[in-house]
Amino acid sequence: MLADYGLIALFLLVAFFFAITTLLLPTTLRFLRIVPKKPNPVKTSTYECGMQTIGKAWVQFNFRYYFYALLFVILDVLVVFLYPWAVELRQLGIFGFIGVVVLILFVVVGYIYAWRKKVLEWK
Amino acid sequence: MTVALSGKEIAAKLQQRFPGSIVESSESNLVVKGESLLDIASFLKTSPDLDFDYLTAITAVDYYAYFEVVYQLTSIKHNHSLVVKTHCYGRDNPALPSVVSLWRGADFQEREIYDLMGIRFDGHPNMKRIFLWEGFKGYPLRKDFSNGN
Amino acid sequence: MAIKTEPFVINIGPQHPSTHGVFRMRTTLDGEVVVDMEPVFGYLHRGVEKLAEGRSYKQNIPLSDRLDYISSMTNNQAYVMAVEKLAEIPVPERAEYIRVIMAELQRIANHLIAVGAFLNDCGAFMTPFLYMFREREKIIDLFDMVCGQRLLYNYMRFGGVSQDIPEEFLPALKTLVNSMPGFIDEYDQLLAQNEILLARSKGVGILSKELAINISASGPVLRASGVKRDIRKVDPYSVYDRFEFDIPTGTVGDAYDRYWVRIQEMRQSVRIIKQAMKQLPSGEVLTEVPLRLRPPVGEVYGHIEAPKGELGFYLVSDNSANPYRWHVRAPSLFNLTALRDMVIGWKLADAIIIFGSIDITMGEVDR
Amino acid sequence: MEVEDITKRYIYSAVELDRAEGEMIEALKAGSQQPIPDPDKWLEEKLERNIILTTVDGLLNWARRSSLWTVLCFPACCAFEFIATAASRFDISRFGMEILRASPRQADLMITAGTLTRKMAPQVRRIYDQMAEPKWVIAMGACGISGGIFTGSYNVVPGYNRIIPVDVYVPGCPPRPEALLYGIRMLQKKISQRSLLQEGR
Repeated sequence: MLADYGLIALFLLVAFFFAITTLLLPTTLRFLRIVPKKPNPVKTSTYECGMQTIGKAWVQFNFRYYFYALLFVILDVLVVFLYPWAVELRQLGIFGFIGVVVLILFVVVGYIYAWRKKVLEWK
Repeated sequence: MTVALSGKEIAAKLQQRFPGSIVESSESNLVVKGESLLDIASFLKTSPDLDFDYLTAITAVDYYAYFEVVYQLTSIKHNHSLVVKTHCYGRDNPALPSVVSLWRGADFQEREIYDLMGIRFDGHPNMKRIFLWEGFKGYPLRKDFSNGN
Repeated sequence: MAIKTEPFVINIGPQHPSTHGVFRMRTTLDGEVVVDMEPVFGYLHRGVEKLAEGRSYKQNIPLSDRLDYISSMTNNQAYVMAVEKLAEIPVPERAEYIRVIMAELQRIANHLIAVGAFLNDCGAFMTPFLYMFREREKIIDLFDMVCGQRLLYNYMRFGGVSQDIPEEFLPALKTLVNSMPGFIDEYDQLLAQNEILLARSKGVGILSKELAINISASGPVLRASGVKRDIRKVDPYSVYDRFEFDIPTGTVGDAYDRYWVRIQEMRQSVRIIKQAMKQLPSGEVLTEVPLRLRPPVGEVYGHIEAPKGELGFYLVSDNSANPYRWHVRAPSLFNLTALRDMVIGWKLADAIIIFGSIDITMGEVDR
Repeated sequence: MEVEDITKRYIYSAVELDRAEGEMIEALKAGSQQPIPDPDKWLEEKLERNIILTTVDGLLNWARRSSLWTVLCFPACCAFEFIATAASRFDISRFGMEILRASPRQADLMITAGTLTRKMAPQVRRIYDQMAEPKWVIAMGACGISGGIFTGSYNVVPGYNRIIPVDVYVPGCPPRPEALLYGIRMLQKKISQRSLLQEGR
């Protein structure tokens, strides 16, 4: 039984080291002077089809972009809970099924409310 | 076959409506005074039997003594065409009335003539250089333009 | 209550994958919707008209090639016919027919790139473009066989064409002409009823009939708005009055109509080439013209139906070896006049499609 | 119909922007009278390299030369000869150059396909500066080398090497796809002689 947790630990270890190496690789290569590093002010400025940017981009956007992101996060979190449930469908039986239906019900009520408020139309 | 209307015929028609505005008229084209260009053009565009609703091209030619601006007009319905010219004197600040209000196709053409030849068009909504950059000295297509390259 | 939003300015600038060259749009966006757009030209302004005044008439033929560098055969034809009209140079029959065949082949090649680039902007990244480039390579092989160059042909001279077509040209042309309708049907099946293309281009960027005439648009852009005007029919030049072909015109004038008109025009061009091949007379292809041609004093405006629209040359000659004035009536510059009206109110992605459906070449816009 | 004055409409002042760009163009025009020397002098330096470095050099050079991604710098006619080279017949992806990157950030080769005009020069210089090191430039076509058929014009920069250092010149107007592929092969030969020791990196 305990061995199973060992596998998870191994998996975590591999994930952690993979993340660290990918993050540190550019800096080490630059330190070893394999990859050239020549910063200059024009290089670090934003690229906009070869022109200098006009005005500022930190402007007040329409709310609907933010709302879509919000809606996505809610539904995505829901999906995260469905995965473990879907894997163990047999063992959980009818009790697990009812639990998931209730979970989905909460989210769908909010979704229908947003739908009826016509917030999803892309004005 | 696009019939090229003779300048004389149109000049006769225009003479009594716009007295004194026709400078000369020959078989192939019609030269009008700069001041009366706009109302002659609107007459040519609106009168039903002429109905020049399609401005094919505007060109400016530098003849040292004067600038000649050539308007090629076409009528899609009657399928006939006419060449109307104006002479524009003065080399430092030549100006002509703009025909953008009649044909929007003249918008970029007039800006190009201003950019390369230096003729200003009064009444043009966006009279600035189209190809060259602000601060370019001189007008390249003039005959006396020294090549600054 | 409407939430206050601020517009911001973005450069769809000179170096952009979908501006078909170096054209720049200073667009003011409110979120994703285009609020305003200012076109900026001049990034490829090479001063061709000034250079042409310093060179002899024959030296200007290569200059005319580089105006609309996707369809340089029709540039040659327009310039050469204008000078022939000015200097009254007769052109033998066989040369006229060869010019018609070359011009129609060039029209197919140009529409292939126009439709391919338009679909590239619609999001079908590179697939239709590479399909259509396969056909364009076949047409380029034919041009290569005739005049040795792949892109800028410099093939036509005053009074005819520079050299006669080799023997293996006609069989190769026959195979291309027989297989071309099959390829065009292949594109049509793939694209005409494709929901994505319909959804993205039906009703997008509508150019009304009156506005199209008012901005003196020409070519597929004008015909897509419902105006039946094609210089080959309205003012037949060369031997175009001996062929019968029809002019496809759209109804609404949206991006889909412009796409549809170009596909139909390719079919008509194949029809014309077939008729021209049948009626091709024999005989020499070039009348002798002095190298330093000095046309009589006077001016001329010769225009043809180039693939992008009415391409005209306004020449003024003062009986010297160099033209006094050499002006090009570029169809692409006129077709762009209403771009601002067609683009406002649409999203940024639709603005790219509207611009792509107009099909311009910057060499001809900026000269 | 009434024509409203366009200049008062934009949220930015178009006239100021044009004037600012104009000054940039004039400054670069003044500054670019002499051609920039080609970055080739390191080719002559004889570098003593030990065993470890040669293998690292060999690996790096092989990796860099067989996946050159080009940035779109497509002003004019040579662009369509370059697209023909990139299309399926003269397949450029045999050399690992499959992808044409629109942004200079992900590109390490700039093939300048077209005539360089004064108005476009600051933009090309800016795109070149924004490319990541190590970067190379192929000047494609007669216009890229010396202004080509348009040399005498008031608005044409006679050659890209006035603005950016050029590694390989491919003559032709437009050069045939085979000529461009030969130019790319020569650039790959040049890359394969690079070494970590040289000071230019």
